[in-house]
Amino acid sequence: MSLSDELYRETILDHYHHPRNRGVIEKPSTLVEGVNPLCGDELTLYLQVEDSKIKDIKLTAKGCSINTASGSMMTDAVLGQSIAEAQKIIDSFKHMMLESREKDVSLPENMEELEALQGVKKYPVRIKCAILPWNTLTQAIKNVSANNSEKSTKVEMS
Amino acid sequence: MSLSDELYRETILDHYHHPRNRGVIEKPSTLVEGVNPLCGDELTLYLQVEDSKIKDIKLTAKGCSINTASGSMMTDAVLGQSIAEAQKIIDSFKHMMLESREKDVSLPENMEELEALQGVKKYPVRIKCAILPWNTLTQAIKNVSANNSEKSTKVEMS
Amino acid sequence: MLNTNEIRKDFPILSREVNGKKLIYLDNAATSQKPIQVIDAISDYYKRYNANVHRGIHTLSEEATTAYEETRELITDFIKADDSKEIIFTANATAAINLVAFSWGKANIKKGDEIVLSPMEHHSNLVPWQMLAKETGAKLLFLELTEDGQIDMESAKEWIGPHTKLVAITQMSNVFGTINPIAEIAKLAHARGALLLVDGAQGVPHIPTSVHELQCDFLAFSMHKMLGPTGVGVLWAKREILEAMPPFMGGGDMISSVKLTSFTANELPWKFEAGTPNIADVIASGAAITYLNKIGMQAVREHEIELSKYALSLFAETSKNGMGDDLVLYGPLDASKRGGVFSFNLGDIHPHDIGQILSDQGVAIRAGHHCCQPLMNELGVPGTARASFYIYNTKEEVDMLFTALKEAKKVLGHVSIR
Amino acid sequence: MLNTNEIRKDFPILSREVNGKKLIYLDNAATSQKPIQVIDAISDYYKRYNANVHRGIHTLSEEATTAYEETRELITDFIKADDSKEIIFTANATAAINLVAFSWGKANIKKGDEIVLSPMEHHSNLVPWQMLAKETGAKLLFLELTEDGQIDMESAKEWIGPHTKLVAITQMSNVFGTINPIAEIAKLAHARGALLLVDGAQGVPHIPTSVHELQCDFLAFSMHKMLGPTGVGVLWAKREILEAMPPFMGGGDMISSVKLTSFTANELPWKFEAGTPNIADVIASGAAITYLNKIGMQAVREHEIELSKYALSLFAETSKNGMGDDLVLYGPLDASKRGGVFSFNLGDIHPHDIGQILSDQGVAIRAGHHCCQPLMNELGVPGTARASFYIYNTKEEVDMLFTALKEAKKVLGHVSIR
Ligand SMILES: Cc1ncc(COP(=O)(O)O)c(C=O)c1O
Ligand SMILES: Cc1ncc(COP(=O)(O)O)c(C=O)c1O
Repeated sequence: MSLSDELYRETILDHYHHPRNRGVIEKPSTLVEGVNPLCGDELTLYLQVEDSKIKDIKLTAKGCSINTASGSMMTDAVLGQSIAEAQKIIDSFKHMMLESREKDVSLPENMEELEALQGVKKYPVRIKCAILPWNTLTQAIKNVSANNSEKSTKVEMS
Repeated sequence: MSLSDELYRETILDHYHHPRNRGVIEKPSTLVEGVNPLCGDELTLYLQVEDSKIKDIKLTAKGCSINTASGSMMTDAVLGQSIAEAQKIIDSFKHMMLESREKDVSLPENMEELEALQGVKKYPVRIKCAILPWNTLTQAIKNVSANNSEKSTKVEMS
Repeated sequence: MLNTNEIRKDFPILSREVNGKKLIYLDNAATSQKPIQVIDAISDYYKRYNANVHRGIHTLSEEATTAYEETRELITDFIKADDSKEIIFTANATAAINLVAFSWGKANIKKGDEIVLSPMEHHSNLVPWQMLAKETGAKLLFLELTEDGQIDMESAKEWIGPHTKLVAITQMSNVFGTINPIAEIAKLAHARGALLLVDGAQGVPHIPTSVHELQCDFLAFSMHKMLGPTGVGVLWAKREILEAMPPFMGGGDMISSVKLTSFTANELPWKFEAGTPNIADVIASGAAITYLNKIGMQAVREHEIELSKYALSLFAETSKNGMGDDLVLYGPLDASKRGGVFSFNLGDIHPHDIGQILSDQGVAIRAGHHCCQPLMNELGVPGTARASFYIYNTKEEVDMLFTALKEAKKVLGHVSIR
Repeated sequence: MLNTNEIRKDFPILSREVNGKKLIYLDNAATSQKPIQVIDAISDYYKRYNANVHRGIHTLSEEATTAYEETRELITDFIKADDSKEIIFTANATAAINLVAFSWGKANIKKGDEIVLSPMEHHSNLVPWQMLAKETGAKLLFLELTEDGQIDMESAKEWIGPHTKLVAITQMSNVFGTINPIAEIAKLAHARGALLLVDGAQGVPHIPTSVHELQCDFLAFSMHKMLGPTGVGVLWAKREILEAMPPFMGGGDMISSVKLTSFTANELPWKFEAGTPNIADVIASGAAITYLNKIGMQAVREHEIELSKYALSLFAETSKNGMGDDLVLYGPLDASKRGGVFSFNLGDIHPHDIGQILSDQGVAIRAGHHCCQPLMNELGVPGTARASFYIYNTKEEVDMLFTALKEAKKVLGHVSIR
């Protein structure tokens, strides 16, 4: 097929069919749920932070291909990074998706894979699908930074 | 001028400039006010009935040309008639203005002058201006028939 | 079947290409396309006799007023109402229902009263009653549904009771396509002294509709779903009910006389039409009604039954279509009990993904909750994909839908278990 | 002056004849005519990308949504607002004001509170407050007017007091043409902790408008008076005020999530846009704004000052025009203090008769109370005749108005004293 090339690139389909870091962490530093009531996307993010480093990250999710692929790529991108570095990646990604009009934005090195998600920008209604995991991660990092022991923070997109 | 021919015929203008039966009756059988709040037309109708005959009828009015002319023609038409005859004239006139689509409607004899008001039918918003005096007269006849001594019945068009 | 070849010529958009493919428009439950007669009615109005209506003395205003009021007559006849004074123009069906909630509702609903709805109601026939219930202390009750998406009439007999003041039900579901037994429900409501509001947003465009046969008290619908322009809704209600209702919005045109601190409302129907109405679109709505009258609503219904039977047969043969058991269709399987609205899911694939891949093939369907979130919860899905038909759709287009679905399955199927 | 020759070519209706005469359209305060760019934007939408907006995945829906939201951006800039989330689309200016009365009003106005208005308010900025006052027990206060139809600012200082919760004033009078000193009134209102609503139905189409300069809290206007189609009103309000306001109408699109018996409202601006919006006309409203931007609102204003000066000079020379003292003009005589709206009476002749005779000569003016009955009472007249200008009107047309008035006087003048 000639179509959906932009949106359903190899990379995205690969992450959709084989999402990375699926599952749960038994005793995470924090756990955050993210939902988008409008389209029904739901995910739970488990974050394990040690010495300000993302030691482990896991996701369980029920959502569309964009949401699933975006979450999967995100876990790949931030696993092993410092909290500060992860926050930088989040910021660049959201900038790429929400602000920048040009094709070429500067993502941190080795993050080029995330560019695959740029195709989503042509479909405004679906940008939120791509963003949800990242907003959920932002909240998780906030929880950890604030030493927030609350285990069930919730992020809602609208 | 080529225009307004239909609406502003000689007859109408004549009645507008020289309204018949203007004035008041000191001790009328009944007195009815008619108003059309939408365009500000206002009139007071005085009716003197003896032996079921319209002995005298007078109008004071503040309104547009159509309203004035229609009222003036009406007084001419019913003065001296029996109540029953007057009611027939009212009915034929309202039928001509509101129902009939054809040009030639059968008005009672000698009432052909009223046909001049048919031009108004081309202007739906102004039909009410022509009808107001007639609705007021209907109410006056009702008052008299019901031996209604109330002197200030009010008719409101909307 | 209708002569779709001829009909399609009247719809300029149908010759458009999307993503290099011919447009196959199957999102009619969201909004219908418009024939050139309707489009031209709008241009013609603006090019020849645009003016504000009512009380205007000049020629353009007379012409605009006459054309505007003519649509009211056309709609009166279209739904077999007795009196054009019973036809109120609003912004859409939603505004029509809100008008009833704000005006009739606040005047008549008290604490402890019950409003009976169904779980298949569109948010527009649900949220206004939630708001009214919250403000007045009334209770909302919900009828039950059968497995195949019909109203369980036993539950109706049970729930419509002595405290019921209003029953508000959709004529046809925008998810299941179910055509509800309105007249039967009307009898239950009236036996309890309750009124019946019918959400005709899906029904009126597709089924010959008579307010007498429905035996309803209120009927609300939207012209944009029946060949008309966006921006026009209709509320019909029985004259004596409308007469007794207080005005809703205040402003120009809805008054008879105004003093500094008080006003007298205008007579029907203008009492409920505040401010400059959507003149051009009301006039063009008349052109839409005329178009539908020319075809005949019975023929429209028959065409959709044909298409529905065909679609149902294809859904039934899913295995032949290579979809295995993945393809789940919601709603009644009997074409005589439903309109041409088909909601379905394809395995674990998110409806948005189905919608997107179909769109890339030129097939426009809707995906999501269809403004029926409570129903989606009941079905246990985040949403559905939905294809919906109208007078210009053909069996070939239904075929294309299934071809596109196969493609979607190929691209997105076989998701690893999560 | 504007290049009216060029501009007129864009307005198909202006080459129309009425009663065998060239149309001279001077009823712009009621509704403006539309340039071909706006008319074409509507046809183009229906011919190419008609679809329901928001949440639609398919291409047409994406295109329609983008175009619909683009108008919001254009309007944001047009009135110098900060944020397109502050722009709410309604059915007309009347609905925009009612939205404030129903939502903000009911949540914030209590018994004993005062709402300050002027006697020159249009019914649409009067009746909603009468209704709110009646429901809540609030009081309406009315500013005083000077002889020439301006707000007496001394009375404003007096009446806007500690109990004032809202001041609602028109930016420009649709009877007198008076442009009110909104920013001054805003300061008085804000000093008392009251909010200011501006009825911009007449102002926004004719005067360069900035919500920051006006210093208002709410601004309502109608696109049909500014080259746009019928069926689109705009409400602007400060974001924090809108955020705090409860939703008005309930239904599709205005929700974020819905359960059977409760809902969560959507974020701004959709929270206040229930049901399918008037998509085509909102998009065409964007074309109207683009047209006005191309000309420039400053140039529009200057053109109208020119025409107004010319009209004022003709009114001043009534004797030359053969009208003696019969011609009575209302409103300010200084063109810098007024827009191009001229209300007048001609002796005892009823305004409807003036309107009719002018119409027969092709001159379209309005006659009646102009939805300002209390003001007519104050003036002691049943109504007035009203001529109002816009970008395509010329001095020659103003001349024609006076020629036609002479004719009216000839036909209907010399009424015997009654
Ligand atoms: C000053 C003023 N306010 C409000 C309105 C109401 O506008 P609309 O009828 O478009 O709601 C008008 C126009 O009729 C007006 O002139
Ligand atoms: C069943 C039903 N009711 C109500 C509506 C609301 O119609 P509108 O959005 O035109 O107000 C719709 C359409 O979206 C519908 O399908």
